[in-house]
Amino acid sequence: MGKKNMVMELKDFTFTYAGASKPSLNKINLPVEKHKITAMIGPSGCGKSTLLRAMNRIHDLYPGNTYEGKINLYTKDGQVQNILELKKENDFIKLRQQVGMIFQKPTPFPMSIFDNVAYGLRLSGLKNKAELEERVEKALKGAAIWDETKDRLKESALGLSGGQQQRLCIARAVALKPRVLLFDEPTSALDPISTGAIEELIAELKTDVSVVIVTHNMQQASRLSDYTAFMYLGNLEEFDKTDKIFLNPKKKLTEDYITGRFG
Amino acid sequence: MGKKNMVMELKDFTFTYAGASKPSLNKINLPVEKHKITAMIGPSGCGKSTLLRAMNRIHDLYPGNTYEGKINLYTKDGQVQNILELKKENDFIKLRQQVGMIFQKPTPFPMSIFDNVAYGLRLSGLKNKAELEERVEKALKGAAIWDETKDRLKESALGLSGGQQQRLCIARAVALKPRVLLFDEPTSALDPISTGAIEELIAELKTDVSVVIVTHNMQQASRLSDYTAFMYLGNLEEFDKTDKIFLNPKKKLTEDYITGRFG
Amino acid sequence: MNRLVLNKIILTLSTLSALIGITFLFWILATLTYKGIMSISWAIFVNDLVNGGIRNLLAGQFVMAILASFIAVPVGMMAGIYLREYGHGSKLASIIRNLSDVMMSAPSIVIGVFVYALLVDPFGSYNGYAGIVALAIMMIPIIISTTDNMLSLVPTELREAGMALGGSKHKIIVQIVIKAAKVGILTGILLSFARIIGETAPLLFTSANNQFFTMDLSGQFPSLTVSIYNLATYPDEASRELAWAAAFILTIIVLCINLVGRFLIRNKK
Amino acid sequence: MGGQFFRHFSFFSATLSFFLLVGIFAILFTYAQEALAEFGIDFLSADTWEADEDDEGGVFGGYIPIIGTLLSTFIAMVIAVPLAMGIAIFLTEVASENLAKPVSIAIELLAAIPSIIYGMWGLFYFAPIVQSIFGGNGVGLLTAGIVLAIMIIPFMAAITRDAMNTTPNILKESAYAMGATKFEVIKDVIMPYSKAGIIGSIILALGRALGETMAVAFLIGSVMSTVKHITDPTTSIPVLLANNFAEAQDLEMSAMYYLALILFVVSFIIISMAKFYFLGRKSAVK
Amino acid sequence: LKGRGASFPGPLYKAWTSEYYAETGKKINYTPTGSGDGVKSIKKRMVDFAGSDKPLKSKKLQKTKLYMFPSVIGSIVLAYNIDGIKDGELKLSRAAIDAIFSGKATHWDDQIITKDNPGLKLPHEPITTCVRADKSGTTFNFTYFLNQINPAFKVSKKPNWKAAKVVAGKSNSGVSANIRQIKNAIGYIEYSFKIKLGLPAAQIENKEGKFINPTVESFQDGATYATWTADNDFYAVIGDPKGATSYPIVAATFILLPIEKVEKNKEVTAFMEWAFSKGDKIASGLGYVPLPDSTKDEIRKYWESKKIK
Ligand SMILES: Nc1ncnc2c1ncn2[C@@H]1O[C@H](COP(=O)(O)OP(=O)(O)OP(=O)(O)O)[C@@H](O)[C@H]1O
Ligand SMILES: Nc1ncnc2c1ncn2[C@@H]1O[C@H](COP(=O)(O)OP(=O)(O)OP(=O)(O)O)[C@@H](O)[C@H]1O
Ligand SMILES: [Mg+2]
Ligand SMILES: [Mg+2]
Repeated sequence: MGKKNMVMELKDFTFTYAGASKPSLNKINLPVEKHKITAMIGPSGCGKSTLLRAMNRIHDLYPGNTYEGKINLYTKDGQVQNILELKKENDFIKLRQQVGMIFQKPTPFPMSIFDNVAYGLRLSGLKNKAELEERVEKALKGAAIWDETKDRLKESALGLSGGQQQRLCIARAVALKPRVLLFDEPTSALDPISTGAIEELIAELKTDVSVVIVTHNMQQASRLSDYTAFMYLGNLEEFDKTDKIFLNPKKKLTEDYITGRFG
Repeated sequence: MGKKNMVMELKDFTFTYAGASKPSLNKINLPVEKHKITAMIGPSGCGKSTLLRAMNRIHDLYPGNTYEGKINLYTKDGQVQNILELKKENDFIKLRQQVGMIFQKPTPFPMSIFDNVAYGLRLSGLKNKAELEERVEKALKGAAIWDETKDRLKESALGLSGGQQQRLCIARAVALKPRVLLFDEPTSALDPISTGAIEELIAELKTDVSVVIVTHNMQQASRLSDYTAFMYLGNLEEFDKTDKIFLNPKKKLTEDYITGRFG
Repeated sequence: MNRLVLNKIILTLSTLSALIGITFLFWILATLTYKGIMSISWAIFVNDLVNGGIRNLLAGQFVMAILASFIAVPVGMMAGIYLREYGHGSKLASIIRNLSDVMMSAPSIVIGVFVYALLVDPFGSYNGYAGIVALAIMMIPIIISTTDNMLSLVPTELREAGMALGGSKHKIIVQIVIKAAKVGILTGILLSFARIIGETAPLLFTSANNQFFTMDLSGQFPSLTVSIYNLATYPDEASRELAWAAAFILTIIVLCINLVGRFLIRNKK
Repeated sequence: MGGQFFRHFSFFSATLSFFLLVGIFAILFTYAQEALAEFGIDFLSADTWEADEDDEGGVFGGYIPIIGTLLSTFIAMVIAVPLAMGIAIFLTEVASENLAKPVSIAIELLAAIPSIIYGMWGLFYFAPIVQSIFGGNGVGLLTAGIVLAIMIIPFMAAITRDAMNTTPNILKESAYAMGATKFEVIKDVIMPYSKAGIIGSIILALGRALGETMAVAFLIGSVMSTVKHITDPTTSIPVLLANNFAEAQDLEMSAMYYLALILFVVSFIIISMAKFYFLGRKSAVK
Repeated sequence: LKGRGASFPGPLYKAWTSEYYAETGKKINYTPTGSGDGVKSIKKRMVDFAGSDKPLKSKKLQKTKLYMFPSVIGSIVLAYNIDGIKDGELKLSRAAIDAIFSGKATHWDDQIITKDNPGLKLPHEPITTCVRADKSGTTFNFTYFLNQINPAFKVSKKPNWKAAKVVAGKSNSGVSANIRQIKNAIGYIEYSFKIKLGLPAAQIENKEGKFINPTVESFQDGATYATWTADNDFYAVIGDPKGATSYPIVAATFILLPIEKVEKNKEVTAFMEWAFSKGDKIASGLGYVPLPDSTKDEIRKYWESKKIK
């Protein structure tokens, strides 16, 4: 794993929620490789979401959390930026345009399908109508939802099914051409068919972006990902190629978890 | 499965929620064998909880549901009673004393630990203090929580940990000497250690009662149960010995689910 | 079985209390409707109080309530936004939230006294502005509280999703959060409007009353509720009938607004 | 930049309710100074309220309206609490959803009716009934108390119901699953679980009853005399203010502000108590 | 124009203002809230004019910079609600009135009342006295009369009543409403309210010991004993007039104007001029007694001398 291939890297990252007595994440070291899918597994409450949300600093919506260590973002021109050092709202906005996020429950905005996708683009300053339309179409196609929505772009996004909504949210994130996409259990609220569609989509996305995905579903992790990180009680217990983790884990804990001994 | 060994049996049981347009359960046929553990698995929303809640008619707290078919309860003296024919409050109370239930989240009542267990006994008419104490102690021992609580019986049950609370709830149910115990995902809100303790407990319980357990955890089902029922979209897709279901399922759907293809 | 009997008795008693509640509602509504319909005529809508009608009173009451909303809605909404979006979780926000809740239950007559001292006494005349301010003071805490509650129903994920797309805080609030909560907030506004349009105590010595039609807020301003209070204690039948008619109309207005609010909220769910 | 302005405006609006509260207290206190200096704490126990002939001075004591306020509220609470509990129980546990919904709406509509309507209805239709049963003049403490009760019952019932509804279904179900009857579930599970909320709602309704003006103004009789019998007419702080505030002058005016201050402080304490100790942070909009 | 104050002339002012509005299109808004409120409002200059049943002494007028003149005369009657006793049938002696309002007589069949009413069947029911909840000139005039009978009564706009059962109502209309509503009640109200509502009222013993029915004639007889001049701003309480045919509780009601508002005052006097010349009929119709012409002229002179006409 040479630095060249990396897009993000966590170094001794420790995170404590406002008012919490002890950190929810302890000295996490985790590389995120370019154009690869990194899965994070672990029992409920182990800190997967916390970690993911640190990576685009969504935590900063709520004041008082403390960060230690580093989270490096490697920019295209090879520069390194520690995103924990960002302070200004403007910088956060730029970071989040590079590192997108998709949540467990689909979160369509209360506006039309078109506007949902165009929203982020407009925020980033794009005003030209023709270009907007083109980018929206491309994003919807990229998220494999163009066919279902092309005739109803002006309708409210709330009328879509759960699976469609989730793909819309992915399209929305993809439209901004981010470099990293973070998924927090993107399929756990969906039916089997939608789940299949989304998994396929994520697999395709990796040609353009790097993906980090949190999942409870071991099979999903093993099917989808290139690397897997196993977390337990705020620690990163094991990180390796997915095959390794699933077929030949180093630690007993990892094995117990994977075989369903707990969790 | 001769009738002799059965404690309950569902026959062409169909259930429709009040106001729902179609049944949530379709013609379910399921035997519950004496002193065995029957597990119910299936994706979210398939009707596992609905089925379980029909078996002690907890559904009747909310009016307007419709039942079809039969749910037979075989009494000790070999009589058969279709519990769907019950009407009077008194009969419901008797049924629920025979068919106990434990829920996903622990539900200690807002009273002392002792009173929690004594509550059901008092309701059933037991007044004698010495006997009450004896029965409570026995139930707590049976639920493997006596050692942790014997010195604090007068304290509020809300002060116990989640796992302890869940065992308290089991003790509470066991104290009534029910013939069947229904568990609806009893460990999904618990940590690995508590989960282990509860699983052990359930395995022990089967010497006295018959158990039906709903679980999302396939490993749990395979570890614990004697029989497994796989449900999908309101139908009982497959029912058999647990080994059969997990090693050699008849249906593709069952196999897909067990191997984590969906759900 | 003893416990079953006790159970039956208690449940019957509770049903009985619900029955009593409903009985009173129907009793009050029935008297109101009966007396109201008996007394209502087209003439009272085209005449002012001076000629035995309520045209000016209705207009006055609405003008005051609407103008009070113009003050209270933006202020209340912005305060609610502060509590939920900016100050959420902070000590200050929780203090303000509690104070505003206390304000919501402050005796309305005391608010009348306060506004009298503030806006009537120094200017030497009862005036419509004072009435508006008194009503606005009653309304603000209600709007704060509904805005706060409705915003709290907007899933955090929606805010986070907006953020994750690179939106700035106030844009997310205006373009997404408020939009998602708009039905609820609108309902809150409607219900608080219904509440203040029926208020009497804060108007008694702020706007007082006027028997003529006027839109001049610097003087005494016509009020339907204050007039009901006066008319109902008049001994002559004509005045009392007018009071019943006015009360009937007021109740219809209030109940209609309430029902519309409920309908809106239901449709949303 | 728009963001900064937006933020500041919202902050300013939020602090407004704080300033209003402080402002009310400060103004009432300032205007009550004269009476405070003249009568001090004895104001609370003195039962004369008499202006000099030229209206410039006089002897004023708040005993009668204070006692009137307390007694009418007390009567209202004695009647309202059991009935409101009954209604709340009916709505949460007894009625089927199809019945509970319309009844709920009816109860909430009852709470929405302006208080002046209660007063008017009470005066013309209810007072004669009270008179024929309990004697007296129709108007008086008892009538005011009963109509006040009718007025706060829906309010109290609605919040109590909300409090009871916070009891997790699963908790109720597990009690039923042990063979408990409805009443036992209510008594042993719902009531203990939502105790704080229920007490809070009672106190909140108490605060409402204390400050209610119009429903009482029609019915209490508005005379400055101590009650010897429950049907006697008397007066309460809000009613005295409503009828006599506008025409009072100088010292009498100041005494009125004194009364308003007392009412404000008492209801402030009561409502805060309900909020902080019992209702937590949840607001009780109804 | 805005006015507030005495409720005693309320019905009349209401009729006058609507008629005046119909004829001239000029709006005058008078709110009958009570004399106390009127005096206070005008002192604070919250209104353009005030009505008061209680005259202010010249010294006080100067201090508060006000003009004052009477507008009409009215009288106070004791109206009652006793089953089977019709209008004018009940005779109340001065001692009986004293006894009722001081609480010495608590039941209608008290000897002090029955002795003047041998023909009536007075019930053994408690007397409810209906009084004013607000400060009022009507009360002032009535307590002035009571004070004449029994000096123990304090003259006040809002006394502490000592009677056994007291019910208060807001303004004359509130008291009338209470009398109507409450069985075995008695209360003091302005004559016009009695007329308008057809309430039964008592004959009252006058200074000369005669029982007098409240009628326009007996009021006018009483009013002739008023002594008012422009010099003392018409300060006069008619009170308990002499004369065998005089009704004993007669009172004038007054208008107060702020000295400095000359233009507004002119509008008020224009209205009053209209009332003096065209409003007598309305007044008598409502049961008021118009001012004698001599008094009206006196008032017009007063306006001219103050340059507010
Ligand atoms: N806002 C918060 N404030 C304080 N502690 C928090 C907060 N959110 C989460 N935690 C704590 O941080 C720890 C990690 O939580 P996190 O949500 O990251 O777990 P997770 O692995 O995503 O679990 P799940 O699989 O249930 O989503 C937990 O112990 C949780 O209680
Ligand atoms: N009260 C209700 N009224 C109407 N429909 C209901 C109700 N409760 C559940 N359902 C529906 O019945 C079906 C079965 O639900 P049930 O809760 O039994 O599923 P489950 O298998 O227990 O799922 P889970 O694993 O998520 O607990 C679902 O489609 C659900 O939407
Ligand atoms: Mg998570
Ligand atoms: Mg379930």
